[in-house]
Amino acid sequence: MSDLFEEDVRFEAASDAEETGSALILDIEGWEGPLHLLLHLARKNKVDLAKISILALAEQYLVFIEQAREKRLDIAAEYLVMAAWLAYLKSRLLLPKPRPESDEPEPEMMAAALAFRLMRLDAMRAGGEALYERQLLKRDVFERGAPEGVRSIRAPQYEASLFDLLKAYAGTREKFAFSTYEPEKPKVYSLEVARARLSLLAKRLTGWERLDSLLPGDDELGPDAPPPASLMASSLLAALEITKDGEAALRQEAVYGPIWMRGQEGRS
Amino acid sequence: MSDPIAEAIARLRARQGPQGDAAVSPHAEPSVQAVRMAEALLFAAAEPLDAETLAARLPAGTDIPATIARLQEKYAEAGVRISEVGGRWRFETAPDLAYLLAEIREEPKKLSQAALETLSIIAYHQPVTRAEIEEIRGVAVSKGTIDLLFELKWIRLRGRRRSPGRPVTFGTTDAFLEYFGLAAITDLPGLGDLKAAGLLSSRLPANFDIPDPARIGDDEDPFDDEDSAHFHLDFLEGAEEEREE
Amino acid sequence: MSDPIAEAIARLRARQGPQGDAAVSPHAEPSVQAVRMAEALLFAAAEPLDAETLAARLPAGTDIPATIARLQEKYAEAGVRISEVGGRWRFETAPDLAYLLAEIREEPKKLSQAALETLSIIAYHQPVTRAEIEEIRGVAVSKGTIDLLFELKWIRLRGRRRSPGRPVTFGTTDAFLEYFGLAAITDLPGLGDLKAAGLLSSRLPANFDIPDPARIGDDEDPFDDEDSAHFHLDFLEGAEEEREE
Repeated sequence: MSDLFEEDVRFEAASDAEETGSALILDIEGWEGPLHLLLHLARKNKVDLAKISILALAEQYLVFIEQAREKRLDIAAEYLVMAAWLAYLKSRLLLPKPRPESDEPEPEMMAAALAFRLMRLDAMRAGGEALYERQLLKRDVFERGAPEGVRSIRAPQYEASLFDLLKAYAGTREKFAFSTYEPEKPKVYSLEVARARLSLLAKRLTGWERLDSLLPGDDELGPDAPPPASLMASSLLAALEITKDGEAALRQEAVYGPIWMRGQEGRS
Repeated sequence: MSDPIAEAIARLRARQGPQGDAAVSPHAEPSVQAVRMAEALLFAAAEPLDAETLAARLPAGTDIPATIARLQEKYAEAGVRISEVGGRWRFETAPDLAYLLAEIREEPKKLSQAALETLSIIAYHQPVTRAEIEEIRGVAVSKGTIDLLFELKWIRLRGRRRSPGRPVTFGTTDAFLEYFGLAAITDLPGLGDLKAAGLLSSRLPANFDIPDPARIGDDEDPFDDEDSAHFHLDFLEGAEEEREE
Repeated sequence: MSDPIAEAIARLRARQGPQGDAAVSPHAEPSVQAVRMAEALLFAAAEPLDAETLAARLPAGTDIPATIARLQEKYAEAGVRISEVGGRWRFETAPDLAYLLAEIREEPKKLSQAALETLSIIAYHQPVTRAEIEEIRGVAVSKGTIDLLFELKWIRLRGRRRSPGRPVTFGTTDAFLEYFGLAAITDLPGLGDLKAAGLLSSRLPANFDIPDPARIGDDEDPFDDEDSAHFHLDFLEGAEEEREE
């Protein structure tokens, strides 16, 4: 077949993996996105995120992605976008100071913004963890086991939140939407049916007959009759097939002219 | 309910207990910590606790009756007290304060699924007629459901549809907005929001839509307040008829 | 775990309250009976009680904060204590005795990293839109995450941002405060520090006027500012269309 090339690639990849089996194992799925991967890399450096060198971080990220690509790991597009952006940022940062006139923001600014985003994500993570350090209900502190039922005077009388309401609405509408939505099946005269029918007809044909006069009529097809175009197309294809198999003969005298069919046995 | 004399005797007995048994029992006076522990256990327990249960949790060798007696003493003048029921102990409200609780014991009720569905359809599709609600839900709307929503003051009559039979239309009230924490009816999440929140499948048919609750029904004659009062009666009659159709 | 300094300050504040207000407020020192009544109510309560509820049940003119402060003092060393959650008060067991209650102790289901981050972002940045959560995390929020937080009743829909597209906003609930033992949302750990560091803006600070890598759709050159603005509009229009479908 023609996909030899692809097989080749797979083969190479397999042998690569064998040879470099002990190499760094890359688990790109371990991070939720490029920002999480960057944060992980920054963390590994054990430096203050506020003072981190974005240049060094960009370098590490690019190396990581490069390694991952060599291993032909599936890398989500967003990781590659970040890689492209970091490569660009890196080149901008490395340019000599007096830069050409440009509308683009200063690379230091872009680096600072990235550092800010990392710090913010890190802070949110820490915030989440700090919540679980608190005295949690039913883990560290417990309410009265047998309360006598006193409630706030403003406590809602019904346990119904906006979320419950939306869930009820979405559920109702969805149930209805799916139960009534049935894509209409295209009505097609199948090739198999046409062929079986024509090959039967061909045996009985004694002379040339116009193909369109041999098409099934409404009485034969019932109320769900496929459109005439489909009848014609399938019948013509079926006629060609049975002709090829020697069951019938076809002829057309002019372009767009009528097509004639005759059974082979009917030839004298 | 409570018998002050029996209580006093119990308290006395509890207090005397350790003294009386002093020769037999090696128990020391209960420690402050043991008393705190018993207090927390009795508080958090869903049912009265017996001496064995307490003994199993408190430091080994703790004198349980003495510990209970300590607690009873501590709470003698408080708003709650430790009472004994069938040889087990529990916290309960001081009997003279029972009246405080009398009127306010109320379990939050769960709104029925039918009521939630009906209410949500009214919120999104208002102004909406009863027949339309039934069409969307695929089942009849019971009078009880509509009545409950009226009683909760979450829905109101908005007007009459300009269509044959001039059916009344429903809408939500300010109380509805307040209860569900919405600043305005237009704050109800739209189709995109519901999909984003995972409430609606993202593979809905293309013609699926959600009405904009902010739209003003221009095919209805709104009630003013006075009409509203008049029509309430009409509505009830009308609704009956509609159902019987 | 517990912050004794914050606690001490809270207690002090509660205690100082009535004194500081003495000139203004006609409230007398809470009577012994009022304190007993508050004690009974809080003990019997099925949920944390607010000042309004207590005021409605206690003798007219009772100084509620002073009453609570009295009770907090009384229970300072006990096996149970009074804590403030979401601006309301409840009795709960002393945290050092949690081990005793091991049997009824629920090991909190560990939230996934994604859910924990999302919860934290909603708590610190509320009201916050989905797009803002995604910007902070650098990845799309999966449906299951928001749904889970809703099911836990820790987040709620707050309303819609008054901005183009009117995206819905999320915030935390009272149940969130009660579960994590927060007196108010302003008691979130480190809130002040994060604020001071400027980390609580969901958008980048104004001086970071830069293209945002997370916003770039395909492999294309970074936007300059103008493109960025266009893209933003495109995005919003897209969102509009989706909603109207």
